[in-house]
Formats: sequence, C-alpha cells, structure tokens
Amino acid sequence: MQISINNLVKEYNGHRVLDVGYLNINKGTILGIIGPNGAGKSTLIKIIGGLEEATSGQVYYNGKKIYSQKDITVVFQKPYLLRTTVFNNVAYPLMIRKEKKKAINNKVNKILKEIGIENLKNQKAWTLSGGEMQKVALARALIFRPSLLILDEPMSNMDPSSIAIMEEMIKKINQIEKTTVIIITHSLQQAKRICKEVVFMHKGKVQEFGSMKEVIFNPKNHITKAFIQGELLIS
Amino acid sequence: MQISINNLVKEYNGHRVLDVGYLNINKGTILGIIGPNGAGKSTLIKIIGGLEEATSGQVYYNGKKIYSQKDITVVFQKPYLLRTTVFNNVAYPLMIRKEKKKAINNKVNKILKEIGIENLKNQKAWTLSGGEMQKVALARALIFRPSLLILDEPMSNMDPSSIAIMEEMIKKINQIEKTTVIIITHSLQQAKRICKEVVFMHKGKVQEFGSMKEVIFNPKNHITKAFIQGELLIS
Amino acid sequence: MGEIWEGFKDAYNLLISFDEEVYKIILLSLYVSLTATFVSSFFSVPAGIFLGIVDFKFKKVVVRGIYTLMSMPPVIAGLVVFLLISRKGPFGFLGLSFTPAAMIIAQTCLVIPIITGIVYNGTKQKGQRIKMVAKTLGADKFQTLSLLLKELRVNVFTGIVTGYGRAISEVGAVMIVGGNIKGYTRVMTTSIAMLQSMGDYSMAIAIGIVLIMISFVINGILYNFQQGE
Amino acid sequence: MGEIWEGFKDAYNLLISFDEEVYKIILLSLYVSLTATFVSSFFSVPAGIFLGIVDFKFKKVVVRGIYTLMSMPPVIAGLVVFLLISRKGPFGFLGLSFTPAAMIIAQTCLVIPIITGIVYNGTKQKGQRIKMVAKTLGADKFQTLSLLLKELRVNVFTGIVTGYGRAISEVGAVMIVGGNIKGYTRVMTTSIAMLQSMGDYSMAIAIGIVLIMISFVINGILYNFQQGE
Amino acid sequence: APTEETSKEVKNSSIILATTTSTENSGLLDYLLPVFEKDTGIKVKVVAVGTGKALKMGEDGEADVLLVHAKSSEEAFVKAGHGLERFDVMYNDFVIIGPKNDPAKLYENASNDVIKAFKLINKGNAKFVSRGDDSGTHKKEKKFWEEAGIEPKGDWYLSAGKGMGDVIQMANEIEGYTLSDRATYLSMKDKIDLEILVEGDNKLFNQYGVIAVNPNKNEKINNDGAQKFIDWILGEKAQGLIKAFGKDKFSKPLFIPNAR
Ligand SMILES: Nc1ncnc2c1ncn2[C@@H]1O[C@H](COP(=O)(O)OP(=O)(O)OP(=O)(O)O)[C@@H](O)[C@H]1O
Ligand SMILES: Nc1ncnc2c1ncn2[C@@H]1O[C@H](COP(=O)(O)OP(=O)(O)OP(=O)(O)O)[C@@H](O)[C@H]1O
Ligand SMILES: [Mg+2]
Ligand SMILES: [Mg+2]
Repeated sequence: MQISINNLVKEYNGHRVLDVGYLNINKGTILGIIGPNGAGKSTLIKIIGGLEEATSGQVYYNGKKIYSQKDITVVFQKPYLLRTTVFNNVAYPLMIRKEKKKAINNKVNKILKEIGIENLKNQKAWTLSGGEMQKVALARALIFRPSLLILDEPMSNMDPSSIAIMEEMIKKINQIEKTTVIIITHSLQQAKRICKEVVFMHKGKVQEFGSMKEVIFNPKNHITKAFIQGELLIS
Repeated sequence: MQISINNLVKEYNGHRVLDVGYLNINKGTILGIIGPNGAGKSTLIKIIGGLEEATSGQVYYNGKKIYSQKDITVVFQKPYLLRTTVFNNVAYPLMIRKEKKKAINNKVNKILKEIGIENLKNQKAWTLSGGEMQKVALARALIFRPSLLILDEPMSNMDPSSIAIMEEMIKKINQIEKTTVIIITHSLQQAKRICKEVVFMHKGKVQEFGSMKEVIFNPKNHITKAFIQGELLIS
Repeated sequence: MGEIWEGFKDAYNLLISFDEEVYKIILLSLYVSLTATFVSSFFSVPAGIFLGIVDFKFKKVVVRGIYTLMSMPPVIAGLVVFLLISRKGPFGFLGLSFTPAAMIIAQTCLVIPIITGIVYNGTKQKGQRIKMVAKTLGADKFQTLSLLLKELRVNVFTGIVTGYGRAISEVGAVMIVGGNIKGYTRVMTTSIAMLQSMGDYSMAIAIGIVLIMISFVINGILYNFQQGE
Repeated sequence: MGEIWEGFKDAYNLLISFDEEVYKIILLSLYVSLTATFVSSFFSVPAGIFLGIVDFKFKKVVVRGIYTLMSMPPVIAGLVVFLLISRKGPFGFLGLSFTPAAMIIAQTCLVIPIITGIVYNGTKQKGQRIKMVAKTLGADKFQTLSLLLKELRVNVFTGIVTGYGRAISEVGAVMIVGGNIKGYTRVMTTSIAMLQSMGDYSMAIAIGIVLIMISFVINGILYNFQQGE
Repeated sequence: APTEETSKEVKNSSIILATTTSTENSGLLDYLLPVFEKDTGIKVKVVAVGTGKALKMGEDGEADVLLVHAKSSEEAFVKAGHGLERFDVMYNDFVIIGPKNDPAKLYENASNDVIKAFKLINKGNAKFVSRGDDSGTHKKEKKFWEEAGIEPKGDWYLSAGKGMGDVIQMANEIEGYTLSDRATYLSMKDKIDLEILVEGDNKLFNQYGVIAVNPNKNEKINNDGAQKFIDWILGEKAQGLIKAFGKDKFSKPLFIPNAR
C-alpha cells in the first residue's frame, strides 16, 4: 500500500502536536520513524492507521481517501491483549475473517513456534511477561498479512535474540508480500538493520526524510545531528 | 540497603517460574538483571519489592525480614500513573510524606526540569506519550530518595538522549546517597554503562552473577554465551 | 423477632409443600422479571456500550438523564405504563391491563436506565482501547460489538445483576399494572406486600427468603457467563 | 394519558405553591434517602474496595451473597427492620418505630449491598495495580485507601448514584417502618403510593416528576465530585 | 432525672392510631385530628393500613389505639385481652358499585338486596373484583358469598389483595363490580365511571369501632393518650364534627356518628 500525507495537523486544545506538510510512503518500503519522546510519532501513525481523527489535512491510501480497515493494522506501544488465552488472541484476526478452524490452528501454531512461545499457547494473556505480551501482539498482527503494517516500538521489551527473530520475520513478510511497513523505534541500530527509508521527527514536524544512509550519516538538519550524536553517545 | 535471597521459589499452578537459590546484593551497588523474556526477572524484583508473595523462600533486607515500604520503591515495566497531572504524580510521594508545600514545589520543578519535561507539568498523565510516561514514573521514584531503587526496564520507550540523562541521574543518586539500585534491562549496552554487577537469569534460575566484565566477556555458562552472542548479533 | 425465625420454618414448609399456587407465583415472578431483564439487556447493553465509545453533542445531558432515570420510582413507572395501556389510554386496544405482559413492560422501563448506566460506565473506562484493537485487527461493526461485549463482560454482568435485582425485588410497578390478581398476576413481591398488609409477617418473610434463595441461584448462573478469568 | 400531561402542570403548581406540607415531604425524602446513601457509602465503599483487593477464604461466597442481596425486596428489608425495632422487638427500647430514623436504617440495609457490589466490581479490575503503586511510593494503609478512592472515583460514583436511586425511589421499606404518617414520616414515594391508591393520578405523577427533577440535580452534584478528568 | 421526665412528656404527647385506609383517604382524620390535637395537646400519628393489619398491630402492641370496622373480629380482639374495651363510633354503609351499563342488571333486579345481587353477578358471569386481603370489607364480602351459597372462584372473580382505592380502580378498568364502603367510593367518584347499583340493604351496615390497646403489652404503650382519644371521639364535639363531615361536598355525611 502506498501512503501519501497532505498537510496533516493534530492539535489538542490548541496545542499543535503534529504538523506534517507532505510525506510519501512508497509501497513495499520499510519506513522507520525516529525522534525524541513527544515528537508526535505515535500520533502520526494513529492517524495513518485510521484510529484518530486529524484536526485537518488528509491521508491518501493508494491515492484514495478510503481504504479497508482489514488491510491495515497497528501494533501499539502498549499492546492491548484480549482477556483470553494466547492462542485465542493470535487466532482472533483469522476467526473474524472466517477462516476454517483447521487453517487457523495450523497458522497460529506455526507462528507461535517461529517466535518461540508455543509453550505459552494456553496461558491467559494477562499473566504474560512484558516481552511475551509484545510477541503475542506482533504475532497477532503478522498472522493475517495486512498490506500496511504499522508498528509502534513493537520490540521495546523484547530480549535481543527475540528481536533478531522478529526483525527477520518482518523483513520476510515485506519481501514476499510487498507489505508496506512503518516502524517507530528509538534504536538507531534497529533502524539501520531493517529500514529502507527513515523519517526523523521533532516537535510534530518531519525534519528529515530519506534513505537510511542519508539521514544517519549525512543529516541536513542540526537537530537531527544532535539526536544522532546523543544516540552515539550512549551506544 | 543490602539484600540477600534464600531459596526463593515462585510457582503458578505448579509451574515454577522462579527458583533462586542464593543471591546477595550489596549495599550501594547497581545490579543489572538481564535474560530472555519470561526468565522471571520481573517476578524476582516484585518479590524483592514486597509486591508479590513468594511460594517459598526468604528475602532479607539488611539481614532482617522486615523493612519499611517507605525505603523501597519499584518502577514497573508498564508504569501506572495516577489520573491527575504530571506535577501531582511526581509530587505524590512527597505529599504522603507530609513535606511542606513549598519544598514539594521546588523539588518537583527541579526534577522535571532536569529531565526536560517541565513543559508537561500541568498535562494530564493519561495524555502523555509512552516515553513521557516512563520519565514521569522514574521521576516519581527518584524524587523521594529510597534506599533501594528497583527498576524494571525503566527506559525501554525513551529516546537516546533522555536515556543518557536518566542514567546520569541514577548513577549520581547511587554515588551520593549510596542507594542500592536493581535494574532490569534488555540492553547490554545499558548494563555496561551503568551496572557494577550483573545477574543473568534464564528459566527462573540465576545462571551467572558477577561483575559486568566477568559475565559479559567471560561467561561461565553456555546459555549466557548464546544470549550474549545473540545480542552481539543484532548490535 | 420470632416472626423472622418462623419465616425460615415457613419458607421451608412452603417449598416442600409443593403447593401449586406457591410454585405458580414463583414461576410467574421469574418469568416476568427475567423477561424484563432480558429485554432490557437487549437494548441497554448495546446502548451503554454505544454511549461509552461514541461521542456526540449533548452526550453529557443524555448520560445525566440516564443516571437520573435510575431513580425513577417503580410506582411512577407503573402508573405511567398503566395510563398508557389502560382502557382509555392510547394503547388500550391491546387489552394489556392487568396482564403479565404489562408487568414485563413496566419492569423493562424501570431496568433499562440501570443496565445502560452501569454498562456505560464500564465502557467509558476501557471501551475506546478495545474498539481500537478490534479496528486494527479488521473487525467489522458487529464483530467489534461482540468483542466489546466479551471484553466488558464483568461490567455487563454487574449491570444485568443489578437490573435483575431491581426487577425481581420491586413491587410498585407490578402491583399497579398487574393488579396482584390471584392465580394470574400475583408474584412474589406483591404476595409479600399483601401478606405484610394482612399482618401475616412470617409468611411474608418466608416468601422473601424464597425470593432471595432463587436470586442466589440465578446470580450463580449469570456469574458463570462472565467467568473464564 | 391526559393525567400525564396534567401531572406536569400539577408538578409546576405544586412547586410554586410553596405549600409547607409539600416542601416538608420533599425535604424529608431527601433527608432520609441522602442520609441512608451517605451512611451506606461510608461502609460500602471501603468494604467494596477491600473485597476488590484482598483475597481470603470464602471470598467468592461473600461476593455472591452481596450480589444476591442486591435483589432484596424493599418490603422484606422494611419488615425485618420493623420487627427488630418494633416495640416488642429486641431494639424496641429505642422507640424507633414509625420514625424517620427507622426509615434511614431500612434504606441503609437496602443500599449497602448495591454500593458494595458495584464498587467491588470496579476495584477488582483496577484496584490491585493502584494498591501496588501506592505501596511502592510508600503510602500507609490510610493513604492507600484514599488513593484507591481517588483513582476509582468513577466506579464509586456509579455505585453511589445507583444506591441513591434505589433509596429515593423505593416505597416498600419506608412505608412499613415509617408508616406514612402525615407531617412526620410521609415522603415522596409514600405520598405517590397513597395518591395512586386514591386514584389521584395526576398528583401522583406530579410528585414523581418533582422527585425525578430533584434526582437530576443531585446526580449533577455527585457527578461533579468524580470530575476532573 | 430530667431526661426521663422530658422523655415521658414526649411519650404522653403523642399516640399511634392504627386505622383503615377509608378513614384516612376520605379525609375524615385530616378534618378531625387537628381539633383533637388542639383540644388535648396530644399528637396523633396515623398509620393507615387494612383492618386485619391494624388489629395485628394492636395485638403486637405497636399501636396505642385502633379505629377499625370489623365488629366480630374486634370483639374477639377484646375478648382475647388484646384490647381494653370496644366502643361504637360511627357507621356508614357498603355499596355494590359497577359499570354504568350494568351487564348483570343489578340495579334493575336487586337494587336493595345484596345477596340477590351477588347471585346475579355469579350467574351473569360478570367480573367481580375482591379485596382479597382479609380486611373488614373482604370479611363482609365473604359472608355474602357464603349466604348466597356461591363459592367465588373462576375467571370472573379477581382476588386482588389490595386496598379499597386500588380495587375500585381495578373494577373501573376492567368494567367489573365490587363491594366498597361508601366513603371511599364517594371520595373517588369523580375519577371513575362506576356507579352505585346496590345500596340500602341492612346487611350492608358498616360499623366503625374504637379500641384502646391493652397497655400490658409493653411499657411504650400510651394508654393515657389512647383513653383521651376515645373519650374525645365519643364525645359530643367530635360526634358533631363527624356528622358535618362531607356534607358540603357530597350533600350527605360520609359517616354517621352513633356513639352511645
Ligand atoms: N490529549 C492530549 N492533550 C495534550 N497533549 C497531548 C494529548 N495527547 C498527546 N499529547 C502530546 O502530544 C505529544 C505527541 O505524543 P506522541 O504520543 O505522538 O509522541 P511520540 O512521538 O510517540 O513519543 P514517544 O516516543 O514518547 O512515544 C506528546 O508531547 C503528548 O504529551
Ligand atoms: N499467573 C501466571 N500463570 C502462569 N504463568 C505466569 C503467571 N504469571 C507469570 N507467569 C509466567 O512467568 C514467567 C516469568 O514472568 P516474568 O514477568 O517474571 O518474566 P520477565 O523475565 O520479566 O520477562 P520480560 O523480559 O518479558 O519482562 C513468564 O513466562 C510468565 O508467562
Ligand atoms: Mg509513542
Ligand atoms: Mg519483565
């Protein structure tokens, strides 16, 4: 899915937290969104995902204003899992798509195995550890092959080897199904590993947009530069 | 505060998620806890923090079983902020300690400034961004100078420069007040930067305990080795 | 005082007497109140959920109105329904006065605001997030509603139990629209009121005990629906 | 039907007549039901919170018992209280029969399970986390309770409003223990019941309208307490 | 102690009168009691219930004085030692009321014969609403059915278990017949479509009596006040007031005093 954004503004009580003039996200890309806390990253992707109304401006999906919610998914920063088992959580999107029980079973078992949580299959979602919850939320989004996959810091509580597995899965889906992926992350390392393009946001504005290399090694903007240096400072 | 743990076990319906034979945490240390998702890290610190009952075993605080809850604090993986403003959230621990209004004002303003969120002072906590929430939760714990500070992935959603600031603050408090700090993290980088000692947990057990260098550069255990290699893989 | 203990004895005798009249009264009570609760739930649960997740103009007024109608006296609900269905009322041609159907209608009016209010309250707190998740996973309107129902089942349960409690225990409305006709519209509460007014305290208490025992069982059944936690 | 419209007219005339008796009835209603709601809240809110965060043996039974008592018929509550406080009852020496105090006691019994049940329900869902936060920040028992109250204010509000709605609207209990004595224990609902039985429908509806209007205002006041969101 | 004295004073200054709904709903007590209170300084708390319940309250010592209308039950009450003595106060009468079109033709065939009227209702399969609450009126009605040799049962006979006012309204709604005391009927006449079809039969005589509850029940019973009330209501002044009550509105008194 190709997305283009036109003069998108979001305000809360007159306080502008998002102001994106123009942004084009190509079909099949993996776009990283980076930037400091409160930059408006989550707000932006919620609007793209159709979960929040913009104060003004438009988002076009493949050139149109309309889209099927069945094609787009968002994994939240704080995942909300249904009050049922891990299996039912991951199976839910398939169930509402009325897939056959057997097909659901196979698919769910497969993905749980891939990410190494098949042992948690029957555990109640609210007893999971933080990282396990994120895995379930991600599995639930990956299982139904959306054409636009939006991820808000989806691996912030995962351990390094889980991160490696998840990143591989995302890259594979992107390659095979040409899924457009938008991922917010605070880890430049992660952006480097998986993103084809990257956006740097600051105070609601897109400060920088380009290929990974351009933004990270050759930032046009002094704010971006400072941010990336901060990152280098700690890593 | 010095902590020692004796044969601590936690089971859920007969399923053992924690089994720590002996662990001694010295006063004034900064102890990092690392390990894969579901290893039992959060369970361990909840028991140490007095927030969950162990199935069996003991925790000794300065050699005693009793302790004042006023001296120990835990910052959760998913922070819970009170349904009020940022200011009131951070001021709460001081308020219940019946500090003078003026002193509270000064302290809160100071810490909010230090971590760069003084502009959010009057914002309602539930409208904050993910990283902002973590900052408020951490500020709320640091402000009353506990003698044992337990942090469960406290910076997982923060941007790199905020992380740098926070780490400095924690180190400073540890130095000046001799606060014992226990911090769970999935970032070996972070552990390297701030921890004096580190524990590696796996499947509820402590696999490795020692100085940062020992554990990371010279793991005794093949599981630890594999975990650290996974980390190296992605960084 | 003695009447209270005697009430327990009488309650026991009542139940083991297998008196047809007694069982008819109990069954009619259950039929009327459970139907009213069911009909109310059918409208109120979706309405409460809707109110909890959708914003519109004057929503605050509507919500306050609903909370206010929770204080509607049963006698008034009964009276208004009675005037509407009475011989000379606009719906008089239906011939509903002094029938179980009229009792169901009156109790439904009474219970709707209660269930709506309580369900609304629960939805307000968690509904938005659940709706979002449903949306991101591609649920359509109906699937979203059914997911909300499932996730909010504890609140829905409390609403229904509270509503049922109101229906089964109220006497004002059923007395007026039903008429407490022996063998036809007499229910447990109207019997209690009648026995009480006749000074037969221990029998009144006996029926009260039976009523409470039945409620205990019914709550148990409802409780199982919201289980799975 | 005509009676309903006339009821509105009568309600208006009633209020502007400044008839002392009418105002006395309204004030007594408010005094009795608000006091009962207040007293119940005083016990029920902490009890509901306690139930929601503390685990103990037989907790399930206690909870189901409370839900069941939500279905307690007002007539039974009234009758039991009456038998206890009646002249020959165990508390007869207090001389409470046919007094406003007795009405407050009976309504309190009725409202306690309702508020407890609803508050319990809200606490069950969020109480544990709030309690933990309070603990980690060093709150003592009392401070924890007051934090729980603040954080759960929406649920507490719903409980109190539902309980108040039950109290102000019920007639069975106050009728029995109060006796509907003119100028002394006559409240709005007993007046309504009496007027209704005398066939004075429009006046009954008029008082009903006044009652609902008052509840609208009271709910507004309660609502403001839980605001700040 | 002074507190004891004040409490005694409070006790003396009020009595609980258990009575039937007809005396209160017709407005008689509202009319009489302010005068009594002015004359004696005693406040009367009226608890209006059915005769059965009023007697029960007397038996339990919950009331100080009773004003009811079921002579045989009242006499049994006194005989059992629950009350001190029973006095006639006043009377009115019962009437059979029914719809204007009078399907069972009571007015035509039995306008002053209650037993015949009951037979006609039964034969015509016309609807009859019974108090069904063991009240004085209900006891009377049962006696009439017995005399008529009819067991009232079936779809046509509705046992309501309610007060007089409610039963009149029910009869009005379903266009049926009922037995009512005249006072309650007259006080509701404007609001209903029912008319008096049978009246004047000696059997329809409705005597009200007053009884002081036996003070040996408990120490809270205010026997002094009760005696004062009885003396007053049997006295000339009250009897005159009763005679005048309702004359202006109904052109006939609602109750006819007959204290001896
Ligand atoms: N209802 C609201 N009222 C006022 N400000 C709000 C509201 N909602 C969000 N904001 C502010 O909007 C800004 C952007 O929030 P957003 O969640 O998009 O940030 P983010 O870039 O995702 O940050 P993070 O990296 O911390 O997740 C934040 O500063 C937040 O405080
Ligand atoms: N009530 C429960 N029933 C069953 N299993 C539970 C329950 N609570 C926790 N667990 C399991 O206990 C294990 C340890 O959980 P814990 O939260 O301590 O992990 P963790 O090391 O903190 O992981 P993470 O890095 O993901 O936060 C997890 O596998 C979790 O699924
Ligand atoms: Mg965010
Ligand atoms: Mg954890």
